[in-house]
Amino acid sequence: MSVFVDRDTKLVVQGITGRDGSFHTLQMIEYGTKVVAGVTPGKGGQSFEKVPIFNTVAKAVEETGANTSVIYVPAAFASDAIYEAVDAGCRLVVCITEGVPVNDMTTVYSYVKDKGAQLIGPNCPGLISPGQCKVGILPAQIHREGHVGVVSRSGTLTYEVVDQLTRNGLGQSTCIGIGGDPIVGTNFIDCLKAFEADPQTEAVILIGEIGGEDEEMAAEYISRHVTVPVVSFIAGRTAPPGKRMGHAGAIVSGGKGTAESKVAAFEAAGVAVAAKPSDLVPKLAERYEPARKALQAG
Amino acid sequence: MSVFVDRDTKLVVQGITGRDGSFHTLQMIEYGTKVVAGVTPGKGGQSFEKVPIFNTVAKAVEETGANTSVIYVPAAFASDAIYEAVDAGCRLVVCITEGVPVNDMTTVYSYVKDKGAQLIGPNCPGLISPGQCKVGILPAQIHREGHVGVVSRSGTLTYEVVDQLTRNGLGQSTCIGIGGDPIVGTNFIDCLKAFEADPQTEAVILIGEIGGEDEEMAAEYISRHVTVPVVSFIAGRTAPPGKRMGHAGAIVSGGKGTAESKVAAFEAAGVAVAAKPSDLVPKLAERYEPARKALQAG
Amino acid sequence: MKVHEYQAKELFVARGLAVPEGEVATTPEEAEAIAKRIGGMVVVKAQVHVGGRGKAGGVKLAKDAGEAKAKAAAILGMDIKGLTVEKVLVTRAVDIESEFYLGLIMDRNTHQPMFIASAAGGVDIEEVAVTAPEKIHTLAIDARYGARSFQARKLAYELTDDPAVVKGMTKALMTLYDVFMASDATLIEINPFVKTPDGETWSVDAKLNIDDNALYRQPAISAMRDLSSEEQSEIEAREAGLSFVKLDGNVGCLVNGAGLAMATMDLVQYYGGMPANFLDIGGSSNPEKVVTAMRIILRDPKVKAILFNIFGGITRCDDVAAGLLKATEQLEVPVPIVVRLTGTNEDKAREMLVGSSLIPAVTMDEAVQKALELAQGGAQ
Amino acid sequence: MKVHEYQAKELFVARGLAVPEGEVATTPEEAEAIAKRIGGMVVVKAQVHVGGRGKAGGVKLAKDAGEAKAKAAAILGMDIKGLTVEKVLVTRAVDIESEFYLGLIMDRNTHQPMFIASAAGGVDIEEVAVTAPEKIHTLAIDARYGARSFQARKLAYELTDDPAVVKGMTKALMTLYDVFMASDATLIEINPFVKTPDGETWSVDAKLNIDDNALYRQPAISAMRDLSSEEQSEIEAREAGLSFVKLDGNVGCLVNGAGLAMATMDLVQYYGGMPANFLDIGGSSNPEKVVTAMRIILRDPKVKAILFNIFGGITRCDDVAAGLLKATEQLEVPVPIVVRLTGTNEDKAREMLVGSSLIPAVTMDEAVQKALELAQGGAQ
Repeated sequence: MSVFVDRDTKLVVQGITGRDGSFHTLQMIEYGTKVVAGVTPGKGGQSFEKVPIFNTVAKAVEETGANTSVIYVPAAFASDAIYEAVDAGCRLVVCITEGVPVNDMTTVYSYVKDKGAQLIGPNCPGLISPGQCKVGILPAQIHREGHVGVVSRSGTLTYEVVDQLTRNGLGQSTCIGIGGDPIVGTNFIDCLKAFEADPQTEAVILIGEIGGEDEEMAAEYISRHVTVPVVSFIAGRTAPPGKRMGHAGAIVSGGKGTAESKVAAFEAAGVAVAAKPSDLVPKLAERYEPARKALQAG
Repeated sequence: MSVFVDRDTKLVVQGITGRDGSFHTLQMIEYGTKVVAGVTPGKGGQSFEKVPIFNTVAKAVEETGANTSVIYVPAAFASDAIYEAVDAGCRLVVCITEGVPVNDMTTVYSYVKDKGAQLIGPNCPGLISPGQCKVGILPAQIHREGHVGVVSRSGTLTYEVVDQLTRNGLGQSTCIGIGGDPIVGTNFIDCLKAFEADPQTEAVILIGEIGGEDEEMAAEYISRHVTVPVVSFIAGRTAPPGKRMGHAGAIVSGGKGTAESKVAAFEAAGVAVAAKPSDLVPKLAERYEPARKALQAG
Repeated sequence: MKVHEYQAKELFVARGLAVPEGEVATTPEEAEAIAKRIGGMVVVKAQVHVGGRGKAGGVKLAKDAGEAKAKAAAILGMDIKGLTVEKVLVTRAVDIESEFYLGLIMDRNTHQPMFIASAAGGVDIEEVAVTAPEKIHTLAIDARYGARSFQARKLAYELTDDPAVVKGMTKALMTLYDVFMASDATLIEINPFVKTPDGETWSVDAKLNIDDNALYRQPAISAMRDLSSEEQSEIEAREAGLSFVKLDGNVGCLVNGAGLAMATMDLVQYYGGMPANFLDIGGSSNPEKVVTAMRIILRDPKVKAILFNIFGGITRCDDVAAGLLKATEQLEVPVPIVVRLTGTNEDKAREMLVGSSLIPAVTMDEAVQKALELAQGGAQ
Repeated sequence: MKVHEYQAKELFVARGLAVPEGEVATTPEEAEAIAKRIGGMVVVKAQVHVGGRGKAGGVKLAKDAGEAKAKAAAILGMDIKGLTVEKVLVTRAVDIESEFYLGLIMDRNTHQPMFIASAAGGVDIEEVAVTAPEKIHTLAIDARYGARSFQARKLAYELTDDPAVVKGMTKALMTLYDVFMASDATLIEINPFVKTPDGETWSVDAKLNIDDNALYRQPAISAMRDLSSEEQSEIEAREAGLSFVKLDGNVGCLVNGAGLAMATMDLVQYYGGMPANFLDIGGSSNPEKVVTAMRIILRDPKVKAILFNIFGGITRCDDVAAGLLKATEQLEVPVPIVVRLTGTNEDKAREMLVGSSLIPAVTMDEAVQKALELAQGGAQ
């Protein structure tokens, strides 16, 4: 199994001829992702590494049966690209682009929901179901197929954690970077729901950060609906209020979004919270037998 | 039975203290309609003919349990009034106001649909289920309780037809003026569906006019789903193309919306089309036994 | 309300959509000066609110300023379908390789604005719609989200594969949408939208109709109204709050309600006559409106009889009767008037009219037949 | 980006929302002239991008022009939380009977703009939210439909029963929404929104924060940026495309990725140290960025050690190493640098750094602990 992407994912790359788009298309193809089409307006009829290019996503979907889109276009065009992918019938849209105005995302969010599609991102590294499919920009080599689901608001911090899992012999079912913006298409709860329903996923690592209340809501959800063990880490415990920490969403303001609040919510929900990234695997080992064994073996 | 309005209708009047609103509120109360609340911002706490006035529809619904709203506010405020009524939980909203910009109605239409409410109008005379409830501005005295459903895009032409029905001893289940604007909340098909499902309604008179394709779509619908006899009249057979005939919707343009097309569609669907208003009852008599008997008796 | 080509183009330019440079002239000398400023070949185009001005000789090419002056002199003052040309647009001529139609209407079926586009531009699009409907491409826009670039681009790719044309067309379509929404339009068109042999794209002609109901919040657009381009009687009717359309017959019709007014017109023709007009006096029973309506109808010398058809629902019949009596006092009425008043307070109204010269009727059919008889009598 | 009070008020006025008349002054003389023009009592308000300027003495009442000059002289040049006051707004003083808070934010939970309003205005609204949450009224707006008058009115009636106040407040709320959407704001506030003893309503103070990601399409707003109101190093970082926040410690941090950068800061404190900054060099591995980042960090004299923590996913470790070597060549680096490079091409990077003065570390924990040791060593 795995969640959101797997061997049946047929991917169209929006912005395939751009600098990032072309680089990561190669990486994804190399990993085994079925990249069936690319879109760059004006370059329809050409191809990139044997992947046919179309002028519109609609045409790409029509001709290739693509069911998932990944977006590498500049920020000013990203919301339009999401609309286009959803309109063309993509069920899953992964928007890597960072710097999308949040104002654009309010209506995009409604549109995606209206049409029953799923958006991951924007400003996210994408997701990977190791051994099956990678969509986005995550470094494939640190991942290994297995049973731990990983979901995170950040990029490199997630790689750090995944790297530790893999080095300890703990593979992943799916790793999802949901993005660091205030409005993202998929939140922690969406991912937790999917992980809980996925037979492959036996434990979940959730990496949150300051800002918003997504972690608090996730904690509430976990206490009611999640049976697999969940271990978490919250970045930004020492960030001063009122200062935005890089991610557009990572800011403590109006007394909301503090790390304390998130840690407290998780602990109340029975979720172990690691004090530092390197504590995550040991914390996981306390509640997930394969992790305990792996640590002992390591 | 009857459709859309009946003895359980609890009405809130938006614009109750205006010239039209106050006049018609009295008329509706006199007819027996349960007018439970009025709304005029700034006059909350006052009352009009024992009907309590509120500042907002939300408050009116909360305090009185109103389930239906009728709108008599000026055109510039009408779309806001529709939003407010729907937002407050009214399931049926009847907008009498004429002159509402069509641009406003596109999003209003989506909003009403999103919320699962029903809008009748704008620019309509309202509706009446004789003997039970009147909402709008229709002249009550010409109506009589009975079994013919009437649906129409116009006002006085409908009164003309209803008058003939009543004079011939044929009462009505519900008479609905859907309004003469290009975008209205309820179309012929919505009404036909309701009439077909209503045990009280045994026959339907449909009064269309030039412009749009609502009649053509109704004809298609009738041929598939309507079992009660339907008789129709189309106004504007002799109107020149490109000229708007009063109603914002009554215009033949782009080769569409002609009377010929509508008449042909109805005839193809087995709907009798009267050549003139005074032929409607005789046409009805050809397919509806009570009408035949009434004509003979008359 | 209709907006002139040159005014619509100003709205395009304000949103960054380039149109061939041009200016409006009201005299041949002005046209000459504009043509000189532009340089090279120009087109002189009558600014009137009627279709088919090209066929009527209202659009002419001029190879230089002198010729522009001459053509402007020929076009200014010209009568096109009853309207006098008061203004011409003098604009740079562009070479045409291919012509497209781009438009946007308020679509009743989808309840949304809808793009209409075709690679068969430059000709009567309504004709194309009938003869070659497959050449018409449509795309409804969900106004909650607005038109999105990808939609305009998708539509453009249905008309052409040329990326440069797609780019220009996408911009033009997005501009059409913006102008349409911002000006409360019911119709907006660029026809033709042109590709030149050099691969440039230009919006060569423009048409824009505004929703009359929205004019109250469109002061800038309202100020564009050109009264010289409208029928005098229709202007007067609009100002009085009456819905009026002039027709060619001899039976003046005065009815309350648009549906009933159309049905009355239809009935006149059903019985072999011809209505002189469509006139809806609306729901109000203000006697002044009746007087104005009568005045407008009587201005048409062809009118041989007047037919009043009033169903008193909200409109009270006695009010209408009062207006009618007032009108016959104030105005000289040289033709017979047939009056059918039914509904609220009809008895009272009938009493009021006793002793007047007005001819009563009970049913619509009776009223129409009487009016026709009298009109034919008067025509003898 | 933050917009000054006087600039936000200009945006209100452009949309027809009246604010007490006022103008900006940069000298006491200008302030005097403005006060004279206004007449009567005025308020002199420091225009700086920090909260609590009132408590800091940056807002003063003046009974006439002479006093306005004196107060302006006192406020101009004043240091408020590290920022020098360069401008004051001189504005007509209004009598206050009651004060409201009106605001609009982009709400993450509803994914929509959300009104926040309270009858407890004029004070710290965040304080009210904690101590008396029942006094905070919120209303999320579905941006597809926009804010509707009835919503603003409904919200206003939750705060007051006075129809005149409701009317003014409805207008103010609608204006907030319009400005918010038109300027791509993340926060907009009127606090206090005031009712005078005469029953008038006035927007007395204004706050507006803009989404940095949308500035590319907000030329007019971008032009409002006041560089004098910002930290020099943060300006430089922004121009180089770096995310940088100055903090108070002595360990300079240079990390790729915001989450990892926060986690690194947290780890420094976990081990008992204090970071000098938050700095995310982003996904690109452009060596120039590394040089700029180093330069910014080194400008802070408190920095006693620098900690590089790079997880090479897309960022290639060898690229970062190249930038790092270049930076150490170009800049004088008086403090030790601990480098932890892991992920893509980490072996290659490690080879490149052999022989340099850089101190390598394998794990985050090791890197942080080494940096702390060195920083404490340097502090001795």
